[in-house]
Amino acid sequence: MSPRRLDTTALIYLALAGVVAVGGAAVAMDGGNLFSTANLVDMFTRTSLTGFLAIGMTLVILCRSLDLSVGYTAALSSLVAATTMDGDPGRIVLGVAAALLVSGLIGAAGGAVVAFLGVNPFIATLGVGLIIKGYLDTRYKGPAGDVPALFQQFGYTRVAFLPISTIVMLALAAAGIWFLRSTRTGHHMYAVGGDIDIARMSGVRTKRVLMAAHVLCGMAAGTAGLLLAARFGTGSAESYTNLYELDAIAAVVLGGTLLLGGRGGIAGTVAGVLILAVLDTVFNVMQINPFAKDVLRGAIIIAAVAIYARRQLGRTARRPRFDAATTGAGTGRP
Amino acid sequence: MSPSPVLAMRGIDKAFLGVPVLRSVDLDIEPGEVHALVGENGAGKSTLMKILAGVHTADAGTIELHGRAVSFTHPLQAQHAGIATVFQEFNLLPELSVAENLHLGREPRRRGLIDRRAMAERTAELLADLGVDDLAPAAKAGTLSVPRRQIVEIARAMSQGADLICMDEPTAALADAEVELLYRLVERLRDKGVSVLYVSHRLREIFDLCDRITVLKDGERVATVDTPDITPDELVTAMVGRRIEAVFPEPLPGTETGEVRLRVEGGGNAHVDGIDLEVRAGEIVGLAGLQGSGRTEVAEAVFGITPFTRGTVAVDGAPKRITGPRKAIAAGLALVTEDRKAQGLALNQSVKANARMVLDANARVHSRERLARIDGVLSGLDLVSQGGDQEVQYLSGGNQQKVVVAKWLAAEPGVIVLDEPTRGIDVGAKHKLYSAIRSLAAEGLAVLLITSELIEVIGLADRIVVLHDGRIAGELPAGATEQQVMAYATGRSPA
Amino acid sequence: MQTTRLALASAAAAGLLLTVGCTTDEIQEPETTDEATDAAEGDWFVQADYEEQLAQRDIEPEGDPATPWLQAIEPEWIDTAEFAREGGDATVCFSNASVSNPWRVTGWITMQQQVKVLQDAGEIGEFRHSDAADDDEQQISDIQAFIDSGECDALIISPSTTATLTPAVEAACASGIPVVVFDRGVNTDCAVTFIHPIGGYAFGADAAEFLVDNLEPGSKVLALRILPGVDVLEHRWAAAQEIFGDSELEILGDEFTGGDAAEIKNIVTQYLQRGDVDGIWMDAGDGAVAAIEAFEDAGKPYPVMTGEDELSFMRKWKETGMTALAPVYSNFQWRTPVLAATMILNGEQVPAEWVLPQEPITEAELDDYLERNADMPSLHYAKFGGEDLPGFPDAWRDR
Amino acid sequence: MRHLRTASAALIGGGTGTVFALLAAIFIAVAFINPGFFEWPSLMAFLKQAAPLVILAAGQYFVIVSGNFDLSVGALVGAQVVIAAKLIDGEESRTLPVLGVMLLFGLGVGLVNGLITTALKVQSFITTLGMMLVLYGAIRLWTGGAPTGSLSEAFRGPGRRGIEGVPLIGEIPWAVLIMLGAGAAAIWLMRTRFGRILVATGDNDLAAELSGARTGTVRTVAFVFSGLSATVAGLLIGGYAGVSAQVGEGMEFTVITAVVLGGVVLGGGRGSVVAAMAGALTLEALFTLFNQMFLPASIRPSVQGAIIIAAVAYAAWRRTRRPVAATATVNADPS
Repeated sequence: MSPRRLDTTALIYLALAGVVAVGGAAVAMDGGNLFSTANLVDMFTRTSLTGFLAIGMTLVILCRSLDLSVGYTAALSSLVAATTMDGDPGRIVLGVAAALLVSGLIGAAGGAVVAFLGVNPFIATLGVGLIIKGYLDTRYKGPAGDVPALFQQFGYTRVAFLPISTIVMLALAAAGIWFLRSTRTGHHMYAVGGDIDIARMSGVRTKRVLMAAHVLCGMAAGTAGLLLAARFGTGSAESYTNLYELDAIAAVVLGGTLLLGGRGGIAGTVAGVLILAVLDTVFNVMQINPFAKDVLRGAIIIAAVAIYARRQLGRTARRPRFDAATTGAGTGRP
Repeated sequence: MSPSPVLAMRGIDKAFLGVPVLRSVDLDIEPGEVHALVGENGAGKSTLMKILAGVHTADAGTIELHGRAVSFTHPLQAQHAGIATVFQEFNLLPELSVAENLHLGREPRRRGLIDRRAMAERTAELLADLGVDDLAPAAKAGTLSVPRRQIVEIARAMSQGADLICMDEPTAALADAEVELLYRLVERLRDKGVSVLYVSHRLREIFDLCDRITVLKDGERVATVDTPDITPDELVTAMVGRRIEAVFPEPLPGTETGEVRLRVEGGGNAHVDGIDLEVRAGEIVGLAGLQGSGRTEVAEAVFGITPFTRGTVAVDGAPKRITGPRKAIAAGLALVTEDRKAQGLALNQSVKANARMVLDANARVHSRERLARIDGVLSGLDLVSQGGDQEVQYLSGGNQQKVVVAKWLAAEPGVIVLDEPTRGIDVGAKHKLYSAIRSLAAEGLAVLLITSELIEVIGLADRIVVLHDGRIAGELPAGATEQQVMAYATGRSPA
Repeated sequence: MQTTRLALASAAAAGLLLTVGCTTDEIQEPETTDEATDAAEGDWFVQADYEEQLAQRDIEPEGDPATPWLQAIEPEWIDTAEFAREGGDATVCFSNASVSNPWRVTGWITMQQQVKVLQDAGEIGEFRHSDAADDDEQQISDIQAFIDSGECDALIISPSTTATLTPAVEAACASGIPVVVFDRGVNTDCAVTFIHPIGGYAFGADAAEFLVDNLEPGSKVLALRILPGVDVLEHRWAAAQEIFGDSELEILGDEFTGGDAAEIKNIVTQYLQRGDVDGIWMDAGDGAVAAIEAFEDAGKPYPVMTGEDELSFMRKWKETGMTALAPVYSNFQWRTPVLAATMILNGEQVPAEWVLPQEPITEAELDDYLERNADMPSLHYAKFGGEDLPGFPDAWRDR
Repeated sequence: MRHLRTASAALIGGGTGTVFALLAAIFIAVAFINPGFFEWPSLMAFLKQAAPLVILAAGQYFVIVSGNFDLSVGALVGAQVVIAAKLIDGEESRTLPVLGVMLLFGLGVGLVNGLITTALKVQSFITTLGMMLVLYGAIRLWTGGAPTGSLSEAFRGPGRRGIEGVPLIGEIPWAVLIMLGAGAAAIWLMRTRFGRILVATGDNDLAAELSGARTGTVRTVAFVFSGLSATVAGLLIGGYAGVSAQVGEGMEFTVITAVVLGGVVLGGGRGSVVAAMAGALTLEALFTLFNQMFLPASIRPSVQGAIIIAAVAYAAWRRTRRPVAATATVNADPS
């Protein structure tokens, strides 16, 4: 939008280019080709799931909130979709609707606890996640439901090297960018995350905006659950064990969205997701030990954010006193 | 009185957790009038204003707008009803552009979507209408200077199409020249038939601008008068309930100007340059200048926040390299910062915890004796609180400022730099602070007083150093006139 | 502006691609097996499978007992000539669910050692593997990546979860390369061979029968389980419930422990505070020692107990002399898939379903197995079956 | 005496009352179901189980009150146990040197967390999330995927054994004594200049910095204490239950939950260390209650989640409606 935001987003895409270049070179030295169709497909496939989750997560983080329940929401959504569809292609629409409805409601529940009960989002959504986990463990003793082949296309079909799921994810990202820029609710997310008191004083219905972010985040997680169902051919409660929420948060932060809210956007998040996907593919192609992968991922996430932080420092140095003033205004009110 | 006031508040009561803050307050505002709301801090001005703005809801009483009863539970309702409020704290989002800030919560829409073109156009029109032509609608608020942010705030209030604009201490952060711009804005509003409720501690502005004055005291309305019918002295008396003979206390007997405690020679960094400064024990040196002239930057350089990169600093004759607050404190310096909430206090902590913060943080100045003396320091400043365990967030602005001063005095510094110590403080508290500054000098401290209120520098300082554009423009002795200071401050030589 | 342009660009790129061409990884309508239906209902107990597994325990497997990883119970040999490949040095790919527990770590080392032997023999050229860290979605991508690379001559899959990997395995089969599935199965028989020990029912039944046989009627038994929802583990418990249901043992409770030793000790300690526990049934050996220690620390007599062939448990068993059994989920099965893959690539017959023997370690065999594994770390599995591999013992000992 | 009074003031005031009420309610419920729980041996066993979490909560409190998170503690606890097992490898004589290595490692991890967060200005959530991944991977890389080696009897002593033959009580576990010692040290630390500056930093780091506080240093030290607490917790858990592959998994979320349950506000500047430790005790008591109630294992997370949300929401609600006694004077401007 403004020159500065462009800079940040540009920087992240530059980082992405760097990761692609370094990864490509490393793979090439290893005698492979990172840009072979197979590897490109792999890379893009890996973006879809984290992408859905991270797009939703971007919204809540922009509002200075957080959602640690998305992994559980996605798992539940996959089950709701698969059991509703029950192998009947005629029930696909119903299944999708049911999954999105349930995940939206979960988002709403988390959002309500955050917005109306004033519970810190970390705890609120961790709690919501635990509640879903208990339900999943009690109700479903493993995979359940049956996804018709037609809907499995969502997980397996691709156009050249772009999987349909990735295209849908990118479309959702574009919609999200448009939403943040062109709708009031979306635009107000920046205000709520920037300073909720100022936003409220300006007449922004902050609770409604927070709720919207959480509901949308829940529905994005629901979409991720649909993808899981399409990929698995069934619903799986076990998927919550994979800590998808942390992947999503890492992607959002890698994408330059401030964990404290108010700055960033979905364009950056997409780059963050891509960075993680490229790393995964590179690690896979190079047959990196799975434990070394964790080490590298952790180190790269920290390093990238440290680099952004450096830039952030440079920025604040140019206007050191205003931040102080706004922080004061934000925290000073009892 | 005209039969149909814009606003009629009747019998407004408000209590917080059982503590009454407003008691049966009445307020009438006529169309196109500038109405001053004055009173000491804690008198209930801000609360009344927040009730008007829909931030708080009154416990009892009625509010009528244009003769129609209204009640607000959300700021948006107040805005829709035509009441706009410019709060004391900056209410702009640094990450949003001027245009986005101006329209926050009321973005123009086309087919349900934000119409950014319309937003930019309206912003440009609005700023032009206010006579501001060098403010880009796309600029991020975070990149603007303080007065410009103030302008955006007022423009926002105007853009709401309000027929009543409430301004809470609009000039608190403005230097005198910028106040002129505000005067023009207010007069423009009056010309358009917009009413203004003007909350200020600055008597001069009240008498310059306002048509009528309502005085609050201890949550009750004392009087509403036409401005010509009252003198500044009478007004102050009405507010505090007693007559203040002279606004500025005389130096205390026994105050002696001693050795040079702080000396800066040729100090310079990215913001200021050529700073030569000397403050002696028992001396109050005023540092004057317009907003942006480098007043605060000098204080921050002396205190090592953004240290001098050129020149030398000596404290009590010994050269010091002050590269950070810790070094400054070890050298015996203290800095009461401009923004006490953001820079001075840990608001969730107790009075006592705040008062001992400097001692706790610096082993070099920490001692049991000094800790033991903190209670004395606090009571010496007339701090009104429920005791040392009360959290400072529940104190009034003046009392908060006393806690900040106490925290520095606890460390028994030799030099104290006061940056806008009276900002946002009521007249009574100001007077106590002036006395406190005098007694600091009497105790042999070297005081460097930074303030944007010329009258304070003139009334208190033994010498006045005037900055212009990051450099020292000139130095004036005590008894200088406002004109002389302004001349240096605006880069001219005094005649 | 930038962001919108970017979004537009991606949309345009997507549109362009649509015109370029459309590919779909083949999806076959899954053959709805009994298992799938049952899983969908969340009921883990299938009477027929249960009975079959219990019966298989008593069937003499074909093949040399010295190489149990090549034995098979009632094999139905199928012809693999269509996959025969000349010249050796095949590229074998392996999609591993994870190495997130000691059982899988042990097996993974064994497999790598077996691969080394086959590589030295010129059977296998390159051995590629991917690790999905227990993430089904990740493993689907891993499998796809192997297929898409077009460089795998054979694909071995150790599925992370039974039902969820089915579509991906079907896609792998459809790609025309021979697919070998082992450990957990999938709901399709498209793989050339599915290698597994007898199974979870047999494991759970071995353990439960041991408790029934060694405890007085009316004795109290505590069941410790790792996680809900994992089929191989659920089958163990389902079989145990079946057997306990017909016995006169009192089941105090079944608790999920996450395999965490501290959690196990907490739970057992709390049960012991409330009364005696005479027997412990576990669905896996992880943390079994902690359960035993809880009895020691509470000053209670040792229970009759079933764990697993994890050495820490077996050593504690030996040390305490308690009445115990180590049911086995044959770890040596990790050797079989690579051997099977080379057999298939050589056009040799393999069993369509390769059921490996699975026998618990009894007190009589305890000393023998402890001695054979004397150098091994405590989280090693006794029936790992790699003693004859050249890397033994260093590869398992010095990890 | 004065300490006692301050401690009791800390117990009642500051929005932390909720956790003590909750703890009492849980204990009453446990007493109803199983009166035997309050006999010394089972009470001691309970405290022994709770000790690692309580100690972790104290460590996490330092980090949280200074305005940060430490998500790496779970992985660090696991790493410490695995390091101990691998290095000791059953040799009694190695116990002490290995304890020294663990201590250095714990301090080192805390230091790195602290320095990355304060010097490189990386948000602690990300720093410690990254550290969690690094530790998880590195330790498995080092041991080839599953823990190897074994612990010595001496190492296991503190977590498993105790002083026997104490009249009335029977056995006092070392873990309980270590917990009390660590708790006392934490309380003492919060009363020192360091503790005060730590809270002030969490509340308003700019004000603290301008008052001469070394905010980066105290925050780093807070991380070091967290690393230290994870080391002690690792010693106790390893001692209590021996080495297993899953040690420490998920503990970071449990301990943060515990601290928040104690009324400590994420974001810093509010809450007491006593209440944080009480939060840990409450959570452990809750798990015990579940067990006593024979609540099906699978539904427990739901109940836990609901109780946590309710407790934190209640505390938040109370904060906005403070009792009159704790509010402003008439003179104070409530705006």
